[in-house]
Order: sequence, then structure tokens, then C-alpha cells
Amino acid sequence: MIALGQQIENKFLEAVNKKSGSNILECYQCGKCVSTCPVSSFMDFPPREIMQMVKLGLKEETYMANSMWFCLTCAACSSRCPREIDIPRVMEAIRHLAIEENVDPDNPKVKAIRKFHEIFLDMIKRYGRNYELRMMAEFNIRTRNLFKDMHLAPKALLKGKIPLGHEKVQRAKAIQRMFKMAEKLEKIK
Amino acid sequence: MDYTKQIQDIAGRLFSEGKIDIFIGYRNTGFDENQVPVLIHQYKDVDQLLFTDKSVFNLANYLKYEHTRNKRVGLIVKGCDSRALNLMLTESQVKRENLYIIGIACEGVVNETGEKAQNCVECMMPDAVVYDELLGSATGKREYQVNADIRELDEKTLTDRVEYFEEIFENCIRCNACRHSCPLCYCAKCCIDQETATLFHGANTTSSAFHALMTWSLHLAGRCVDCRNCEKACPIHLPLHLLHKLNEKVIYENFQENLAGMTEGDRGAFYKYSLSDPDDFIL
Amino acid sequence: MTKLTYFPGCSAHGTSEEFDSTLKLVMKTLGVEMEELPDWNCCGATSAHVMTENLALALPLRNLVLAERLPNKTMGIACASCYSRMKTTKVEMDSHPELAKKINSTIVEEGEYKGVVDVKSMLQFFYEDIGPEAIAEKVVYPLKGLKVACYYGCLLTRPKSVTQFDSPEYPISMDRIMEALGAKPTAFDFKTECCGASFSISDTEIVLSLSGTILEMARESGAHAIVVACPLCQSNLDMRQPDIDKKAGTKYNIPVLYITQLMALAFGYPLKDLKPAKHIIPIEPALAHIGEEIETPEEKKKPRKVVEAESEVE
Amino acid sequence: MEAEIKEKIVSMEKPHMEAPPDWQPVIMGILCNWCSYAGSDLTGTSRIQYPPNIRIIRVPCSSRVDPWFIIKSLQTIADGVLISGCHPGDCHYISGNYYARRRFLVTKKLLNFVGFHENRVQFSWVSAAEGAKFAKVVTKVTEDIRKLGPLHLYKKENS
Amino acid sequence: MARVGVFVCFCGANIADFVDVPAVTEEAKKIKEVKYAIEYKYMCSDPGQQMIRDAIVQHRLTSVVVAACSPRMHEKTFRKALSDAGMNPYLLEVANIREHSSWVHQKDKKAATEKASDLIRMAVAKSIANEQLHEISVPVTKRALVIGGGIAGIQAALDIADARIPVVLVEKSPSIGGRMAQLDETFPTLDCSQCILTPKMVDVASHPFIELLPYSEVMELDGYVGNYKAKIKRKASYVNFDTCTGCGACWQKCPVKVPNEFNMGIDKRKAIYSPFPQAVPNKPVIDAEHCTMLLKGKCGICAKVCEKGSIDYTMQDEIVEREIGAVVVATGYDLWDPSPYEEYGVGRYKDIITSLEFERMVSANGPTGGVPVRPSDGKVPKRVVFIKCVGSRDEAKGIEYCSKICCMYTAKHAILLHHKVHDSHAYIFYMDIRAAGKGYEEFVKRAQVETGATYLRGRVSKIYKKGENLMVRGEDAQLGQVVEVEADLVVLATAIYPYKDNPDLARLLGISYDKYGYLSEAHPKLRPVETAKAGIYLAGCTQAPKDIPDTVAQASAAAAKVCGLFAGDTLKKDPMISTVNTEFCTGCQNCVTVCPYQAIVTEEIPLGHGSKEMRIVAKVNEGVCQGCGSCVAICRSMAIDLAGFTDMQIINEIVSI
Repeated sequence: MIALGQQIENKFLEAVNKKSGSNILECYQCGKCVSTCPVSSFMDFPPREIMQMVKLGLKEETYMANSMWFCLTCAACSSRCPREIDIPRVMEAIRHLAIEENVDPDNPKVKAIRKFHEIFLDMIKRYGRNYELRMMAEFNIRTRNLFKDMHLAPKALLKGKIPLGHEKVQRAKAIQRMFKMAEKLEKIK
Repeated sequence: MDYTKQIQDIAGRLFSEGKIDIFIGYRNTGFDENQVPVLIHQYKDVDQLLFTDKSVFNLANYLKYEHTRNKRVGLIVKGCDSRALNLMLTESQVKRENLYIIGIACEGVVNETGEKAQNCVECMMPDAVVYDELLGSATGKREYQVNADIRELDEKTLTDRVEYFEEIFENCIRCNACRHSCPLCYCAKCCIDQETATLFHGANTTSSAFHALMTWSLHLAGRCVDCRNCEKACPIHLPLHLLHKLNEKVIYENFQENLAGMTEGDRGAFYKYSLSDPDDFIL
Repeated sequence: MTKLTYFPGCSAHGTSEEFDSTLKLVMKTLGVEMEELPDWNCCGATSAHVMTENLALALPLRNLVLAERLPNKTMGIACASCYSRMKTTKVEMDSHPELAKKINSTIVEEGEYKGVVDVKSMLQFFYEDIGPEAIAEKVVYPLKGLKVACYYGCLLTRPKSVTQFDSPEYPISMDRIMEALGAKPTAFDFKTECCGASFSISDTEIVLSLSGTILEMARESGAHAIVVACPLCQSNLDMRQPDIDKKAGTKYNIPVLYITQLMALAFGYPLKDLKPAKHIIPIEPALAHIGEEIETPEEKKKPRKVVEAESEVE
Repeated sequence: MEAEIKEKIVSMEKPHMEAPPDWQPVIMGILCNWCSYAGSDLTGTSRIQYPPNIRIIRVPCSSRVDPWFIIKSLQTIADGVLISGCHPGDCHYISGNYYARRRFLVTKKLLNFVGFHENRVQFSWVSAAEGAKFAKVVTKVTEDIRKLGPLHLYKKENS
Repeated sequence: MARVGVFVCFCGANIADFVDVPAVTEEAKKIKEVKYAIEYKYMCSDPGQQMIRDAIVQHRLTSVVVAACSPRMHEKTFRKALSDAGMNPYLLEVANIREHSSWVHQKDKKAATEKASDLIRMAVAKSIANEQLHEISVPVTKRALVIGGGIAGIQAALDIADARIPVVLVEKSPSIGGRMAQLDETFPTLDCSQCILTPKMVDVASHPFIELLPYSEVMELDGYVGNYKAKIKRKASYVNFDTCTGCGACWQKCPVKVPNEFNMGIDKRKAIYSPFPQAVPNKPVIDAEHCTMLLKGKCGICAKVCEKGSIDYTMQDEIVEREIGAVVVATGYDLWDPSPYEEYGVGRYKDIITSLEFERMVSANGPTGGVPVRPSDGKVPKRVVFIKCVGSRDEAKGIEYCSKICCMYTAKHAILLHHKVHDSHAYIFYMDIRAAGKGYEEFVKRAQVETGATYLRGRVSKIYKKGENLMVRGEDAQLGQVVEVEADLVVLATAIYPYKDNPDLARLLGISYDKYGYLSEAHPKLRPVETAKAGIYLAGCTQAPKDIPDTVAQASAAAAKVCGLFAGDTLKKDPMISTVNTEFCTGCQNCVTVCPYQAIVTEEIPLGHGSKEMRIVAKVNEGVCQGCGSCVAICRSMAIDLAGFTDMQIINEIVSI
């Protein structure tokens, strides 16, 4: 059972609304997003339920969900939402709030996804561009799943699918400065 | 620009054919270079007539008076004058069938110092828009220009504008020459002479001048053709065009209306509306 | 000659080299001069907007600012993900000048964003700037007989507020281009369903399931091949196909081709220019259908419901 | 910043004129009978409070408002004028407010041109249902005019 | 010299608590023209009114100011008190010191009191300029015009005609009956629509007080309440209705086939046709857009087979004029076009139909003989998915409002499907079930329990084709699972949308409409059948979505309004209208241009006293003028004034404080 009624001021809802630019109170729970979402069956709580949880101000429960990490940002839901809520941005808002508040749910899949993104960003920070082979390898090393997708690698390499060299941005300094500045901006708010 | 010969010919023809009772034109003052309007009643007087770039007055004004009413009149109109005439026609003040109109494709008249007058420099429609006969070759509609004085005043601070206009309203002596010289001020009894308006003002005070000039300019908003008869008539040379040109600018920029009197049947901006008129100034 | 700034993205220089190379051939035929954006950087997809707010805008903004240094009015983007990020950034920057200023401050040394360069996906460029008619004119080897399922993926047409291009549910631009090439687009309902590309490394299970459905529906529609305009879609649907087959016990064998590969073929370039060896699922069997007569489609039968207003006389 | 703006507003028109200490602005409100007057009645019935500086005149329609009512008000007691009518499309008399809107814009610009601060003359659309909006509008207008101080321009000499 | 009496009301505590009433009265006494001032607890009460009456007589008052509540509240009451005392009621002015002072300045009694004094000063000043006015009475033409011959128009026409008031019923199509004639059975009782509607249609045709004008449209409406003049176009039917017997030989032999609008295009009709068998009048018309004889001059078969010789290819549209006193607008609704729902494949799949198409299929007189079939292959569907709220409640693709009737007719469709195809099953995707109405919830229960229809709560997100069938995917929110139904047929409960020509009609009638095109009522709660224009009333879906019971109720209400309007021989009218002072009028006719009611005309008067020359001046039509004052404000020579709100009165108010 979830006890309701303590929160007269729903700060969580306000925060999500502000960050996402949508008003979640407009959601009338039609569920069109859920059947639209290609990954809703992989989520603990499909988008419709996330909306309701935000409406009720269930912050911790929402942060613990994997839904926003699974969101593909494919925007299929928002293009069908009869109330024109930008659901991917709502998911994004919740994700960013969770990161800001250092919430790290103990969910291996979410951890893997987060790890992937961290490696990805790290790679851009270092080289300015991405390189799939290194990406795959680093991901497998860091998630201690060395042999995942290894069956694809030789085939892909053989077919020339994945080149061996890694391209880099010449003014890599600019990229690194950008990262530093962006991080600073993030903290200013 | 000199159409003296043509005008004398036409006026002579009209009189000899018995088509008109009166011809309104210009003649020399007799004592200086300037010209004054003249009403001619017979053929023998046509050689007084002339038309040059000193023919500044708007002759349509003389159609509002008793002695031309329901008479057959021939007259000369420049671009601006013709627009005033157009409005008078639309507002049923004159009958088209009573008029023989000599339109001028105007090249601009001069001011006292002999330069091209400001309203002619900024004129949007120098050709007569209504005429029986057009003299000169039409050059067509020009780009709209914001009046130079308005532009200058707009840049001033409010305080400066207050000072500037206070002087104008203070100097006005309420002689009503402006009103009498305006072809579009044809009311039998002007509203500012009526009881409701006069009740609370002295006759010649700043406040009454303010009230009179503001009311006057608002009654001419969307109708003033910028002929500047009023300014020429004003004994103390007040820049009366400022009020009219400001209204014209606001109307032109906000309502996308044609200038006053450009088309026949157009009564001016205040007598119609558009759903898309600006609404953002309203709370 | 039309000029275009070209943003290849990491994939075009990586997994999807055949997209890059055929794109260049096609542009040559169409008389478009492509100028690669100098010193471009990764747009951040798909990680930057997942993790951070500002970086997600800053990374694409640098590219936009760099593009403004070139005289070209339009930047064509090969990858749908890159396109989405860049266009989103452009829309955000153009509609929120305050935000633009803030984000711009992270890359001051690169210059100031002015918002003068338009961003288009290659598909959009083909459809809007070149047009199916102009493409049809260049065809020397019509692809008659080839039935293709046009797969747009999520980001080429969505969200509508960002892309302002075609329909988010049932787009037709690629179909029109395919028709211009002489191929027959099939009635394919999963044109814009997501293939799950952003999880291609981190959660393969999702990818297998989503891409599997798309392959299933493509086969259902009777297509010989799937056409795509995005490297991520291509690599997912092609490279993962053996895995999908293995997991679901199917045998789809549907090659996944880039729109530019078919264009190049129709424009008369030899098969080897398509780099068929790069495909995991061989493309030759599908291309063998070219030249076949297509059986009379069923739609020709008289419909019961009369929708046309035309009258007919017995 | 805000203080700067405030100072600027006050320093317009006639900067040397100071308001007497107990000065209260007088605002002439001209309201159309069907929307705004009804709306102002609703403000009353809802007991929504607003500053007591406005004096209300009822007219049938905003199109009844001759610009010289505004001029007259400004020349006599009023420091500011508020005119309110039905929202566009809601006019009880079909199109009255559209005609009025044009006149208002020109009047406002003309008055501003000859030296009246633009906040001296304000317009609003208030429907019969917008009691709260009416209070908000009156409060805003009153505050605007309070900031501007007493009006000294072209006042009737014998008032 | 004016002698004004001021009467200040305490309004119990309403005014007295926040305004110092005695001080206000004292202040009023100081005004020069005020000869008498007094306060009282309740001015509107009988003793209060008596005080006013007494004072008028005793103090020989020339005008009266009551300082109390809003004039919108009690102006009439006090006017009556004045006339009871033998004084012209329009010499009253009300100072609104309650709504405009005591209620809105409750925290500042001093300021509220000052303001109240000022308001009284203004009212006194205004009242000095008040003039005696007299109510205007206008004659009434006792004939009503009903626009639209659906159930709303039929009901309104019958009710008005039954009160022995002549009615002109104008219907655009060849027959009356409207949307209701297209329905099979009606909720919640499942009586057959034809069975209950056709008797009423026949009544209309045979009623001595109803003039039925089918195949006609209203082109113009001039005038004002009680005195309208309508121009009605009778479209050329090319059939002489007087001689035609409706035998049907013509339409049986006509070779031209056209999609049948009455059956939503499912089958075809001929170019000469009567829309349906029970049509009233049951006479055919020729569709000029498709008839080959009229288009190309070839054919002429109908004329050959007509024994009565009723076919006349040379017939022309005809304009008829009717003088009428009131109008009932009942133009009904259209269905919203669902094509923005691309994710449903609307337009791509034949087996997705709208609810009205389904209705025609299950109708006994419908194109498929009462059995639903799949448009693609003609098979009888077994699994039918109904999707509610298609277009309704959807800001993104459709419209914001709830169409009100879809919940009920979808339940009905489920039941009808079960009746017609016993081994079928209905799946209904819904968002909410809105079944507020007598017997409605019970009806939905019947659909759920008796026919076992599966109700799934969720909006459908996608429909795609798999083989022959359609896969319908949506969430079952109760289950929290995405479900997919393999359907033979999908029926969209598309939204109700106002009749497409409503905006044009509204402009023609001079009434307003909302952003969708629904005609606007004068007040959403208290004047739901009136429009803002006197004498024009609304009935049915032209005003908002409605079901049949509500439509009939509103139609009867509109009829009652018409009967009420016609109860007297004349209409009384407020005298607050414009008058022209011809002395000042310049005849510029700007007032004619701006008058929204065309109430100003011109007349010629002698130029001067005894002069033969004439000049043009404006003239106000008393019956038409509504008293807006637009003409007054634009009249530069101040020749027009508005009684009750004269320039003098308003200026007096402005300068009084």
C-alpha cells in the first residue's frame, strides 16, 4: 500500500514540469503511450504509470524505476499523445533529476545502461568522436562481460563493418573545455 | 511644372461649351510671387488662371461653401487634392456629375523658401486619383515614407516632447483658420463649437486649444490627405501636420490601410475594421 | 551547382562506410557538391541527452557553429540520430535565445551561433531540395520488379515539432523516391517503429525483440529488401539478423540497403560500388528480382465501398 | 535595475512636478455595459478587492466611447483613463469593439506623441466572467498611474 | 433648475459596513442641485420605494439618484417606483456604491466612502441631463422560420405550429429527417428510429400551419426581432412536385449512379433520387451535378418514363421571400473526419469504418440489409473492435470536447452487432464510460453483461494489417498490459462536429459561433436556447453535441420561446436608441457604414427652411436600433446622440468630480 496525502505541495511534480516543459497534470491516463512504446514491456512502470507516480509525488519510487533509463527517445508516444505531453522529455527530466540527486538504483540493467553512456561520453571527451569497436570492448571490460557480442566482432571486422582506426577531432582541447564548462553550468542552477 | 496654357484652354472651352458655372483655379496675388485661389464665373476671366509649382492650395476646399453648392464646377486638383476630393465624393459632400476635374500628375510644389515642400518630397501618390482630364504623365504610387519630423520627435524623450507640444498648444489662438481651410472640415456646426465641448473651457486657452486640436486631428485620422492647407492658413505657423502625420503613420503601420482617399468609396480607417488588427496594447 | 555541407557522423566513418561512399556517388550524379564539415565532433547521441542537459546541446551546437563558417545554407546529415540531435538543438536555440547564449558560452572560442544554417537529413534533402522528379530523370537502370519496405525509423520524422518533415506515422517521402527509381514500395506498417538502436550495445535483448518485429512485418508486406536512411537502423537490422533468427527460430534473410545504395544502382553505378561485401545478409538475391514482372496487385479489384465522388454511367 | 526603470518612468512628462504627500490618483473607468461592467459587478459579488481610485462610467458598448471622452477626462480630474470592453468576437453589438480598438490605438499613440505617458490611457478586454481579471487590471492601472504621479498637462484652467 | 433627490441604501450591512452611509448622504446634500437626500436600510424594499415615491411628490423632484447596488440589479425596480409616482422612469440614475465600492474596498472605509460620494456626484450630474424617454413598441409578424429539418427542426416546427403559429420549415436536402433518419435503433430503449421519427415527419408535411420548403436554403435575413424578412432559395429540383406522385419509375430507370450520401457512400443512388423510402416529401429531385441530361444534354430517360410529365429540365433556382418574426436554427452536425489518425491507417484500410457507416449497415433499410459486412471482401465480421473518443478529447489530432453520445451509441452498436451476428464479439476500447442519463448506465450494463462485449480501458495506439485482418493494439490499463486484438472490422466512434456551413449561416443571421463552429447561446446556463440576437433561437447539435432526448427537449424549449415572443401584439423595446439631429447632420453616412444592424438609413430634407433644394441626412430605424452607440462616437458633427447615454450625460459625469 502506498500512503498518500502527506504532500500538499508536490515539489517533485513541479520540478519535473519545469524541467520537461510539459504539464503532467494534463495526462488523463489513456494509455496510448504504453501501447505505443516499443520498450514498455521491459519497463517496471510504463510511461502512463510514471505519469501517475509523478502526479502523486512518489519521488523515490519513480527514481527507483528503470523506465526512464529504458526510454529510447523515439518520440512515438509524444507524437500520439492526445494531450501533447512531451513524454521523452519528461523521462529525460526524471533521469536528470535522479542524476542530480545522485540516485543510483541497484538494478543491473540500469547500471549497464548508465555505464554505457558514461563510457560513451568519456570517449567523446577524450577523442571528440565515437568509435564502435573500442566502445564495445570498453563496455564489455567495464561490465565484466568480456565475451558479449564477441561472436559479432570477427564477422564485422572481416566484412569491414568496423574499421580499425579511431578518428579524432583536431581541436580536442575545445571539446574538453566544453565538457568542463557544461559541467560548471550544470552546477550553477 | 507649368500647365498655365492648358488650364486656360480647358477652362475657356468649358465656359464656351456652357459646361460649368464656376471655375476654381489659381491666380497671382498681384503683389508678390505667390498665388491665391480664384473663382472665375465667366469666360473673359480665364486668362487670369495659371498653374505652376507655386499653386500650393487645395482647391477642393472651395467645394464645401455655399456659393459652389449644386453649381457646375471645374477645378484643378493635384494628387493630394484629388484624394481629398475623393473623400468628399465618398462622403456625399459633392456630386461627381457637377464637377469637371482637371487632374495633375504633380511634380511637387514649393514652400516659402523655394524648395520642394516636405509633403511633396514624402508624397506617396503625386498623381490625381480622380479626374476628367489628366495633365502631365502619371508616375504611379511611391513607397510610404515616415514623416521626417515625426521620426525626429519620436526619438526625443517624453519630457522633450511635452515641452515641444506645450509651446504649440500655448501659441494656438483658436482662430479656426485651420478648420476653415480644410476641405474635409465641412460640418455645418463643428463639434468643438457645440455646447458639450465649449461648456468647460475658456475660448482661447491652452486647454481649449489642446482639446480642439486633438479632436480635430482625430476627426481627420485616416482622412487627412496631407495637403497642408491648414498649415498655410495658420497665422502663427504651427506645425499642424505633425498630429495628422502621426495618425497616418499609426494607421498605415497597424491596419495596413491605404492612405486616405486613395480609392473611391474608402471612408478611412475608423469606419471599418479587421479581425487581425493589433490587440497587444490591450490588457 | 547546389552546395551542401556534409555532416557524416561517427557511423559513416565507421560501421556504415558504404552509406558514405554511395552517398558521394549519388550526389555527384545529382550535381550536388558536398563539403564535409571541417573538424566536426560527435553529436553526443545517444548518451549526452541521457546523462546531461547542457552537454546534449553543447556538442551539436559546436557543429552548428562550425557549419556557419562555411558559405552553404544547408547542412545535410547522414545519420538519423545525429540529425535528430542537431535539429533539436537548432530548434531549441532558435526558440530560446537565453538558452542559446548560455550554451554558447561553453564553446566561446568556436564563435557565436547565429542560426543561419538549415539542418536536413539526407532523405529530407533528397525529397525537398532535389525532388523525386529530378531523381527519376537521372535513372538509367530502373529497379523495376524490386519490392522494398521503406523503413524510416524513429528520428527522421519525429518529433514532428522538431523535424517539420513528412508524417510521423506513415511517411511517404522515401516511398516516393523508391517509386522514382522504379522500385515498388510495399504497404509496410512499421515504417516508423523503433529498432532499438540506442541499446545496441547495452541491452541487446531489447534490440532483438524490436528489430525482429520490424523484419517480420517487412516480410509480411512482401518486400525483397528493407531500405533505410540511417546507419544505426541498418547495422541493427542487418548485423543483428542472424542473432534474431537464432533466438526466434526464423530465417528472414532480408537484406537491408541504404537508400543511397539503390539510388546509385539505379543511376547506373556497378554493383561493386555498393560494396555488397559489407552486408552481413547478402544483397544479391534481392537485387536479382530487378526486371521481374510484378503480379497484378489485388487493389485493382473493385472496392465495395465507393469513396470516389465520380459518377459512373451503366 | 528595477529602481532605474521606476526612476525613468517618474522622470518622464514633467520631472520637476512632485506629487503632494497625500496624493491619490484618480482614474476614470469607462466600461461597456455587457461585458466589463458586468465583470466589475462580478468583482464586487466575489468581494475581490482593488484600489479605490477608479471612478466608473457605464456606456452601452466600447464603441460608444468617443476619443474626446478620454481627452476630456485627462483634462479634468483624471490622472489616467481605463477603458474596457468585451473581448474581440464577444461584442454584444457584434462588431462595436473592433471599431473601438482601432480608435483606441490611434488615440493612445497620438496622446503619447504629444506628451502623455503611454500608461496614462489603457485599455482592456474584460468579459462578464472575468471578475478577477477586472480587479487585476484596475490594480495594475492604478499602480502604473501612481508611479507616474499627478497629471499636469493641459488641465482645464478653471477646475 | 434641476431638483435632484438622492436616496442612499444601506443594503443591510452590505454597504453600511464598509461605507459611511450617513456621511455620504451629508456629502450629497452639499451638491447644488440636490434638493433632498436620505438614507434607508433597504431602498429596494416596499417602504424604501415608498420613500422615493413620496419624496418625488413632496419635493417636486426633476430626477432621482438611487445609490445602491448595481443598476444591472435593481434599475428596473426603481424605474417602476418612479413611474408609480407619476415621473418618467428614465429620469432615474443609479450610483453603484455596492459592487463598485463597499464590496471591493472593504479594507479602507474612508476611501470607499469618498468613492461612494464621487459615484453619487457623477450620477447626480448625469441625471441632470436625463431626458424623458418612452418605451418603443414594435409590431410583430407572427410567423416563425425553422432552419433545418432534422429531429430538432421537426420538433420545434411541430410545437410552434401546434400553438397555431405559422411556421416555415427550410431543409437543405430533398427530405426532412436529418441524421436521426439514418439511425437504426436508438438508445437506451432500442426503439427503431424510423418508427418514432416518420410519424412526426408525416405530421410536418400535413400540418396546416407548417409550410415545408425542402431542397431550400436561407440566403438572407434582414430586419430585427419580430420583423425579419428572409430570402430563401428553392433549389431547382427539376421535378414538378405538384404533379409528381412519387411512383419511382424515374429513379428506377435512371442510368447514372452516384455515391449515396444517405448511406454514407456505401452504395449508390441515381442522379434522380429520393434519399430514402420514407422521405418527406417523397418526391425525387435531380442532382444537377451528376445528371447527364443537365450536364451534357444527353439522356432524358426520366422525362420519357414519367407518366405525369413532371420532369422539367429547364427549372431554375427560385428565391422566395417570407416575412417572419422569429427564427429557430437547427442545422445539426457532421461527423469529424478521422484522417489525422494516421496511426490507425484511416484511409489506407477499407475495413476501418466510422460509426455512422456501421449504423447504416446494421439498419434494416440500409445498403447491406441490416447485416454488417467488411467493405474489403463483403464477409460478415466476427470480431469487431470499436474505438471510442476518435477525435473527441484529443487536442493533438482532434478536438478538445467530449462528443457526449459516443459512449452510448457504441454500447448500442455492441448490442446491435450481437443481435445481427450472433457468433460475433465486440471489443470496445474506451477511456471513460460516460453514461449519465435516464436508463443509460443500465443500457451500458446490458451491453457488457447481455452481449458480453469486452470493454478495454485504453486508447488504441496502432492498427496494422496482418493478412486479411487488422491488428489493433492498445493498453488495457486495468490489466496494465499491452493487448492486441485481431479484428475483422474496426469501427471508429468519430467525434461530432458542427455542420460545416454553420459559420456562414451565423454571419448571415448575425449571430456568433465558437471556434469549432457551434452557434453560441446567449448564456450557457440561463439562456441556453437564445442567441445574443433577439428573436433567434437554437435547437439541437447546432449549439453543442446532444443526444436525441436532449435535442428534442431543446427544440421544444426554443418553440416555447417563440410562442412567448409572439404572445403579445407588439414587442416592447428599450427607448435607449440613437436619434439624429438633422440640423447638424452633414449626410456623410459614416454612421450607415458602421451600424452593425443596418438601423440607419438616409432621407432627404429641404436644404433650409422652405427651401426647394434637398440634402441627405441620416435617419434611425427605431425598431432596429439596439442602442450600441457606435454611430454616436464616429459622428464628427455630433449630430447623432444616444438616448440614455448622451454626450452631455457622459461629459457631465466626467467633469462632475
